[in-house]
Amino acid sequence: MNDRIKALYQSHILVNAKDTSHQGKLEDATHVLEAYNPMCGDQYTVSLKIVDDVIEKATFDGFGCAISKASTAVLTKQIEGKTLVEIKPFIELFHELVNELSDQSPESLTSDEDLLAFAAAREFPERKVCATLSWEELLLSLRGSMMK
Amino acid sequence: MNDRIKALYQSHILVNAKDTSHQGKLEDATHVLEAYNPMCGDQYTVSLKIVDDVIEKATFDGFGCAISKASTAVLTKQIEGKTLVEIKPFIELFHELVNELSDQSPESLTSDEDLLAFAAAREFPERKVCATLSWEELLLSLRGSMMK
Amino acid sequence: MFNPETIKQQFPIFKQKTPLGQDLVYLDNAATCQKPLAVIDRITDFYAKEYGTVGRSSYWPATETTKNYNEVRGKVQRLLNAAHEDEIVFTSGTTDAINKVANSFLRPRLNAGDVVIISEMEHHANLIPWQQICTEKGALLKVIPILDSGELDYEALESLLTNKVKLLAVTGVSNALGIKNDLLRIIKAAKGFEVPVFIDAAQSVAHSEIDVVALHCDFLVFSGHKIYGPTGVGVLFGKRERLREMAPLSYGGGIVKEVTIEAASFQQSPNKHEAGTPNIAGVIGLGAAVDFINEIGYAEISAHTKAITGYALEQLKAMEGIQVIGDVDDRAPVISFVMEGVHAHDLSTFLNEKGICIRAGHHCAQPLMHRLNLMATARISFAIYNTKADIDALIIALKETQAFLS
Amino acid sequence: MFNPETIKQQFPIFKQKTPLGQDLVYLDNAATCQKPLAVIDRITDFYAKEYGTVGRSSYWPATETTKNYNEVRGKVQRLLNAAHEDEIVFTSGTTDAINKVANSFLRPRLNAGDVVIISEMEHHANLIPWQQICTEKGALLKVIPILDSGELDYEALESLLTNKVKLLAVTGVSNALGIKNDLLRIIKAAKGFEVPVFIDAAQSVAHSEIDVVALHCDFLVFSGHKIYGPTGVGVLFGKRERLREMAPLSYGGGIVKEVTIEAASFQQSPNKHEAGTPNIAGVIGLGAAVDFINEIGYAEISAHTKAITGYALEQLKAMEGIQVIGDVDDRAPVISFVMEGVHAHDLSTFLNEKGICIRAGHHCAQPLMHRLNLMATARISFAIYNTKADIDALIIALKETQAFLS
Ligand SMILES: Cc1ncc(COP(=O)(O)O)c(C=O)c1O
Ligand SMILES: Cc1ncc(COP(=O)(O)O)c(C=O)c1O
Repeated sequence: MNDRIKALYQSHILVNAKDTSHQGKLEDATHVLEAYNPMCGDQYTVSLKIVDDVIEKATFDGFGCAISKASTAVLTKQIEGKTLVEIKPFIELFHELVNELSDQSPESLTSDEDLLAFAAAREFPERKVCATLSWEELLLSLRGSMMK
Repeated sequence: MNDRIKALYQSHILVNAKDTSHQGKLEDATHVLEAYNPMCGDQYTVSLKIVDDVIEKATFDGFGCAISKASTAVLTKQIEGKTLVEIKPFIELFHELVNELSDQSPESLTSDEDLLAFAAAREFPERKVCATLSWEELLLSLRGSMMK
Repeated sequence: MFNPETIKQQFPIFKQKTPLGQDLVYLDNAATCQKPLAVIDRITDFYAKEYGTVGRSSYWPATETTKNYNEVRGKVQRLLNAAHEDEIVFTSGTTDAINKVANSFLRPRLNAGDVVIISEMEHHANLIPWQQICTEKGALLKVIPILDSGELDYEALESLLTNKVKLLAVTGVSNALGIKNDLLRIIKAAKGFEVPVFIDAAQSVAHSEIDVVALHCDFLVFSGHKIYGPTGVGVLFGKRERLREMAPLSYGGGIVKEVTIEAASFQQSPNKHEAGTPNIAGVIGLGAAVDFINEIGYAEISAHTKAITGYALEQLKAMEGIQVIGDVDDRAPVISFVMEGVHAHDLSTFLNEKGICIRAGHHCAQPLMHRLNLMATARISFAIYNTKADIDALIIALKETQAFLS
Repeated sequence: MFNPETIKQQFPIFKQKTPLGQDLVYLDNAATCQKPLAVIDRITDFYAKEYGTVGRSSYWPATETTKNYNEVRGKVQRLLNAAHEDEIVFTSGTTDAINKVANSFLRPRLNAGDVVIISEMEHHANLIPWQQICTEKGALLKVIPILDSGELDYEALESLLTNKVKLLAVTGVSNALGIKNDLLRIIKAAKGFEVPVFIDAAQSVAHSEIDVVALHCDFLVFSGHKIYGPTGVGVLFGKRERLREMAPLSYGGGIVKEVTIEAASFQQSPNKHEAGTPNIAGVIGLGAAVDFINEIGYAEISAHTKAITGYALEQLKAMEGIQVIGDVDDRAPVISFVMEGVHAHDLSTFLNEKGICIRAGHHCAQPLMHRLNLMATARISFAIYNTKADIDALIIALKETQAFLS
């Protein structure tokens, strides 16, 4: 295996893809999102429990490639405890991290290793959509009804 | 003007294209054919008076290029007096005369100069359709109801 | 400085003689244009070095192909000044685009008694698709008539507009006569009745700048092969909301979200409208054609073809027995004429002996020809590589033909 | 003697390394095939030396182009063993051909309560166009189910056939699994009820001889780009009487007899069905692709791809954690498999690092995947230039990926 591909699938991503700590459905979910990529069939259901504009709990269910699974796992882990206002810049940061056209180095954006791992997607623009699948869906929901 | 094109438009064709002797409609026509080339818009009405399977009179009306006009004029002139049985091989001879793939020399097919003039169309396959327009229509009619 | 001779050198076909040993004088550009080396090479390189499919792969060369394919969308967007990249859909040509909009936009929106407006000078491609759906639905196809000059009767248009009109489809330029239509005026009138407007720009894009935002048209279509690009590719511009509300232009792979035997749901435009494997090489070659146009610039292109057209008109009008069809001050680089006593087809055959290519016939505009009482005309049309020398050769050959035939 | 290495040398893309410095191992031939030099050169020569439009001109190069274009019709006729040249219509691809037959043949003949039959293994292109028209008309789309082996349930087909069935559309080969259908059996059953049969031969023509007379099908379609030809061109074979009785596939120039604002009358097929400027370079390139196939011959082609397929199956089945989908003795050169614990998309990204191109996903056959309870598979598919060395490289890379990812 060469370095490029090792970087993409470095242990953080493989570990997160197998991390089941945030898998499942929330009985008391206030919001349920469907993230779906029709091109490849990857599909995740993200359950959120939002109380007073704070995401108290987040879990996911579904299937897809290692990248989309890991990124959904990281998303659900890291948004817990954040307010709705905090989430938008957080998602934008993630998008910047995987954006192959960005002029900002990944390290200047974050020092969180779970997030940094996805910066390798800059080398694989066709997989960016895997990395951002659930993040994008959450952003769309924020723009839509969720913020009201 | 080069020889190729001179041959195509040699005096026989130009003269026949301007020959009005068989132009017009027959008052006592027994059959009226419409020869039409949708690609270029050439259109002739050929009127025939057929009595006892003999073409007693043939005239035409319409417009089109010099080749189609001359060939229609020659057709109407030469079929007068022929029986329906004689016409089919006559039309086939004409087709052979203008067929660029024919292995028979024009001179071996006929010595009639009005007909021979069209052999130059062998050099201009895209104009063959002009030369055979009315002839083809007559052949179709023979195959159809006319022979019965 | 702009020099058509150096431009001509970029088109390989002019490097050789015709089979009869003549220089090629190509004057049928309204039918299709010759291709510059840059376009030919782009296609060759694509097939020889980086060929792959688009849209659904994570391997080279398909990733490279997908990137290049989508870049052309951006190029076309900028060429037409469209507001969004997703307003550009690739089709296989103008005819294809018109048929698809007729099926997918007009058919479900047209009811008995409704009206579709076209003009009397339309190419059959911008007439029959609408006509057939009107017949199917019991709707009326109404026509903006032309004046004797060949120009549209704009006042008549105003009297045709009502709330019953579901579409107005009109060409930017008459392919048969070279008449330019006042699209701004037409579209403004149509918008007064909220009528969607469809522009056939097949004869426009090669020669003049187009701005779909300024025009405010709902749809605009053209073909790659008439703008120095490959065959088998065309463009449909559609306003974002139009493309979103329409059913897919055709159905197949690459456009769906979910499919069961019972039903299918679709992605958003432009994906939604590009079912199946597109003409990838065609789109990539089209990108090279757009680059070619941009490198010269519309200012130069328009000025040059206008100058050639003016020169040709002058020469033709100075000849006896030649009648130019259509009486307008400003025309696109397309001229139709008749030579007294000589049928256009015979003329074309004669000119071919001199290496000169012209078009003869009804130019797929039978209703227009009928209106003008013409059976066939000879048509010459110009592109960026035509020179005054081409016109001089034409005029000499016309005179010779006249002497011989008439 | 047949030698895939010398064949490979005829395909320029294999002369270079991938951007990552690997030899290209192209195993996505069911999506699209690479192009031999003969095809690329033919297209280049066409554009550079003899480019013109087709069908209505009396000047060189258009006369030459028209001749060459129509010669390809004869080549395709012979390739399919069609009875008449006018049974061959050029389209812009398989998807395009299916949509057009759906619009122009099926739509006017389908009434509420009628039935259209397809199979459970169809590509979306041979499903959604029929589905949408069934929905529009209140007709029923019924499905020949598959058995667990992946094969069609031919007995179930027999129970679906009634006098209400207006069309049966089925693929020759499943693009997702490589399963071959017994077309003779299907068509014979359909003919018992006088049901017109439409064959999607997109996955068939590259690898095996087709004889439309022996098959007795009414329609058969395929794409040029999957048989070593250019993008943007496809073929619709239709029985003469079918093509004659159908409305034009689309409307525009070159297909009409007479046109007024009110109505249009049309020429006979094939002209009638080829409105507008076709993909001329595409058709001419397709002719070169047919020549390429004929030069090697179907006997060699079938034998070679069969051997490679057998070898690949053997190697795959010998691996732990690999499950080949579909359990049949004889398959087309297409194999779908899943690797335990590794998603097909990740696998494809890994293999790309080795220069190996495979397809991952649902292969535009969602109902089939659903039936098989699969979300995505990895698919490899072979062409005449693939070698055992390609398979060996694949197997090594699969093992490495497995070690790293699962
Ligand atoms: C069985 C089958 N049908 C139809 C198609 C669609 O072909 P195209 O994309 O060339 O229109 C394909 C190829 O993707 C196929 O494999
Ligand atoms: C005004 C106009 N519309 C439509 C068309 C049809 O274009 P295409 O044949 O490329 O589909 C043409 C060209 O022939 C044209 O000149």
